[in-house]
Amino acid sequence: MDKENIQEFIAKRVAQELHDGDVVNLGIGLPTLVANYVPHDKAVMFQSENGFVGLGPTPTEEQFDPYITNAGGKPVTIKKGGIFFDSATSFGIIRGGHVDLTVLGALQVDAKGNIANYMIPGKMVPGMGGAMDLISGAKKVIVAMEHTAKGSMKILKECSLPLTAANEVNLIVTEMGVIEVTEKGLVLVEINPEFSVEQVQDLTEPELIVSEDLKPMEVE
Amino acid sequence: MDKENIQEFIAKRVAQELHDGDVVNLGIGLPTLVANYVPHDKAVMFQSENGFVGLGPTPTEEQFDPYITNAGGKPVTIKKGGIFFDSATSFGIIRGGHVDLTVLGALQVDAKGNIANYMIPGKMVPGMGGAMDLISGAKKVIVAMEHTAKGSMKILKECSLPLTAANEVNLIVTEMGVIEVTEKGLVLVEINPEFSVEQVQDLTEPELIVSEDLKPMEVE
Amino acid sequence: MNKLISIEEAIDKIKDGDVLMIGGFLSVGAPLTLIDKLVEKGTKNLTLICNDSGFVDSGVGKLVVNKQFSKVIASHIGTNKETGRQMMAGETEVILTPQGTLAEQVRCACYGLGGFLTRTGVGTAVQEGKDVIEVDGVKYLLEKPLHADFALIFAQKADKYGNLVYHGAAQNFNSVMAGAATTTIVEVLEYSEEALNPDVAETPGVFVDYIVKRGA
Amino acid sequence: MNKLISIEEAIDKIKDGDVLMIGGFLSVGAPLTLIDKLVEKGTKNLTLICNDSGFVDSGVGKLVVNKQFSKVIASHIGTNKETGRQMMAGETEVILTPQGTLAEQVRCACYGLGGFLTRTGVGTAVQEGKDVIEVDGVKYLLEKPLHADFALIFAQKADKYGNLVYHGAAQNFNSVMAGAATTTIVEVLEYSEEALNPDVAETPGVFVDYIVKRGA
Repeated sequence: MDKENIQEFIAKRVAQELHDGDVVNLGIGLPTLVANYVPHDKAVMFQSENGFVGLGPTPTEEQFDPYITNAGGKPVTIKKGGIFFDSATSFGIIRGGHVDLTVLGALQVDAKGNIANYMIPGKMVPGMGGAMDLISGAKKVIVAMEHTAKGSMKILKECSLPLTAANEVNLIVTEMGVIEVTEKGLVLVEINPEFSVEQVQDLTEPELIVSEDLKPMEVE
Repeated sequence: MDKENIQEFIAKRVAQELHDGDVVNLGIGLPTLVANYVPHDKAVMFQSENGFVGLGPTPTEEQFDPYITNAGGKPVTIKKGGIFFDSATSFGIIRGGHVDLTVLGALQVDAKGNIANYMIPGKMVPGMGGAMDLISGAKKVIVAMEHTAKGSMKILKECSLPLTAANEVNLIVTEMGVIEVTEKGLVLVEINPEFSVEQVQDLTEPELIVSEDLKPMEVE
Repeated sequence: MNKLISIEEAIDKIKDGDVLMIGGFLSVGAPLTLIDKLVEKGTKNLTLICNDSGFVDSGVGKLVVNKQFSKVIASHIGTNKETGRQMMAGETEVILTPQGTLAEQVRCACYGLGGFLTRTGVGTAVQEGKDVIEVDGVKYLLEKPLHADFALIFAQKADKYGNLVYHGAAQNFNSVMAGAATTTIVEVLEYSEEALNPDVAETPGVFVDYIVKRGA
Repeated sequence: MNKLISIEEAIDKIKDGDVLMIGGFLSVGAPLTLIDKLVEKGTKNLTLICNDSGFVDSGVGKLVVNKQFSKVIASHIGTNKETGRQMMAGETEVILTPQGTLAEQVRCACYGLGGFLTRTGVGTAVQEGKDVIEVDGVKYLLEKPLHADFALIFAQKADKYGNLVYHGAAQNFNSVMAGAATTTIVEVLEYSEEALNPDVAETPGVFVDYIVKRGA
């Protein structure tokens, strides 16, 4: 799979985690793609941390409104049933557990469910934006990312970069498999049939617990 | 003066404390009367703790709306420029110092600016409603009350009833005079010409400091 | 996701012993039909979180008279003599809370906050049993969130997504309680299949689980 | 009480060393005319409290490029490389704050609260130097209010009383900052001598000191 196919594959698999009625926040980058694969029988509302629920697709020229943008500042639309609100309410929704699911990328995740995705000291310090709030507040946190970064491992025994949040990640979805974060450690619950368990383990620092019920990772 | 005249006299004197542009909250009872004597050259907005700014007079039959009531549950109107909001915002306005002046009655006030006006243990326990917030939050707190209750003193060395707030009262206006609460104690700054300083002192437990600039208490 | 249910379905969800937030201010803006149905049903041993305890013949006061609460958390109970009687007689536990503190405690539950610091109540009986925290030389009480099983609220209008708008002083605690309990049920005067204007809607539908129509 | 003033009068109120809250999210809903005038005036040594530091050529980013801030408090500075450069070079102090914490800190200043407890940031660098308070077995950070001399905000429309309404995602931090500073100045697209509908107006005029018209 090339990079584009990998991202599509991951996004499609994450989309299977959506339930009817869910309120979902998608981080920038790969997670954004998840919106393209919402199952047709499921009504999902996307939350945008800059202040609304009901995030819709890019506007046509006619629909364009300079004051309707996503958290990346890009023009979007608002769906029927959506609502605008201020930043305090937006993070009340996020922190109060009213977001069912957040999907984010990561620089590193570890066996304890820690996640680092907001800075590389001395190199890149963009700030955490709403990521810390989302990870601490959402009912379920999914990390969606490529399994490695140019060959180096991203799923570690312990994150070395500054944490965005401690012990909050629930699920890790990569092109190699689906990993649940449990109190006992990382459990490989699905595997991409293109890879063997050994291959996944070789690119994952902590020891994986292989689920007794290990399934193939399938997307349509 | 009979009771009605006393109340009118006190309310008129309190109204002199209003400034153009002030946001004011009036407690129930005597303080409510202050609204009748707002100087014509001063634009004052009244805040109602049940959720609006712009409290207006009792509605005519045509104006009546069951959902526009004051904090006592009585039908009122909203003036032009008024706005409705929720209880959290209402108390944000109160606690955040956005109310310039609150006028309340009291069971007791003391030399330290303590006030008791929400319960008599074992007898009357209505609850504090918004009074604690108003007294702690408003920029200026005026106690407007009759100087005594059936002959017994209400301005005391130390309140004996449970406090509504500690050290928050700025000014006491009664039918006998106007008393400022200062760090040195209670300063009599105005006196009703019908009384002598001795008469006021006799009905006031803590020793009054008589202002060098003592003025007659006058209303139109 | 159909949020519109009948009053009966709504009230059947509430069990003996549940904690209820109920909107309204001296019965103005209270969910009157839900309250009447709850009186009829007779669910017992409830805890009430409300601005006040209404009047003996209106609003939550009817539930007080019907002895359905074992505990009442309110800022004011003076308009309903039965609440005071039950408190004095030791029949009902009553916790009196400053109105602004009550509003923020409810909001904290909705917003996932662990509490807040307020000057209100410092040096009074409200301080008893609470942590006093000094910030920049000023003393504050640490007040904690109030959680509940149900928020029963009232709004002027809901769309089918649960977005709400309010009218007049009927908003009071209603929009603060929306989303603050495990389950939020709103009673509305008007229900619309059409979505409300997203600039004008006040309470996000994500805070609202069920909608019932007044009198339905 | 005339709240409508000129952009020049507004900007002349701001002095070197003042602390400014500025609304907007990646320049969307920022008070652009006020910002441009402030760049022109060149007021120095300011502190910025804002969601982000905009872009080098738009919003508060222009003030960053013009080196008018000695301190920046924001949740995100990644869209303006100059902010990062100034931080790395030690020219500007930058405090990165989670977005939700920033919003609540601003609200606390407006609402007269001494702080709040949040789970956000527990176990991260954000925790450093802060009190960790445990409530019912959960750890929270105690976050304190952010105070400012001026809040420069943007709204769709103001009436002469200062009541405001917003449109779309331009609301963001604007309505939170209204009333949170000693002086609040709002830039609006539309100004009305007629009062707004009291059910529809979003920000109470009591939070707004001055109004300026965009481009005026």
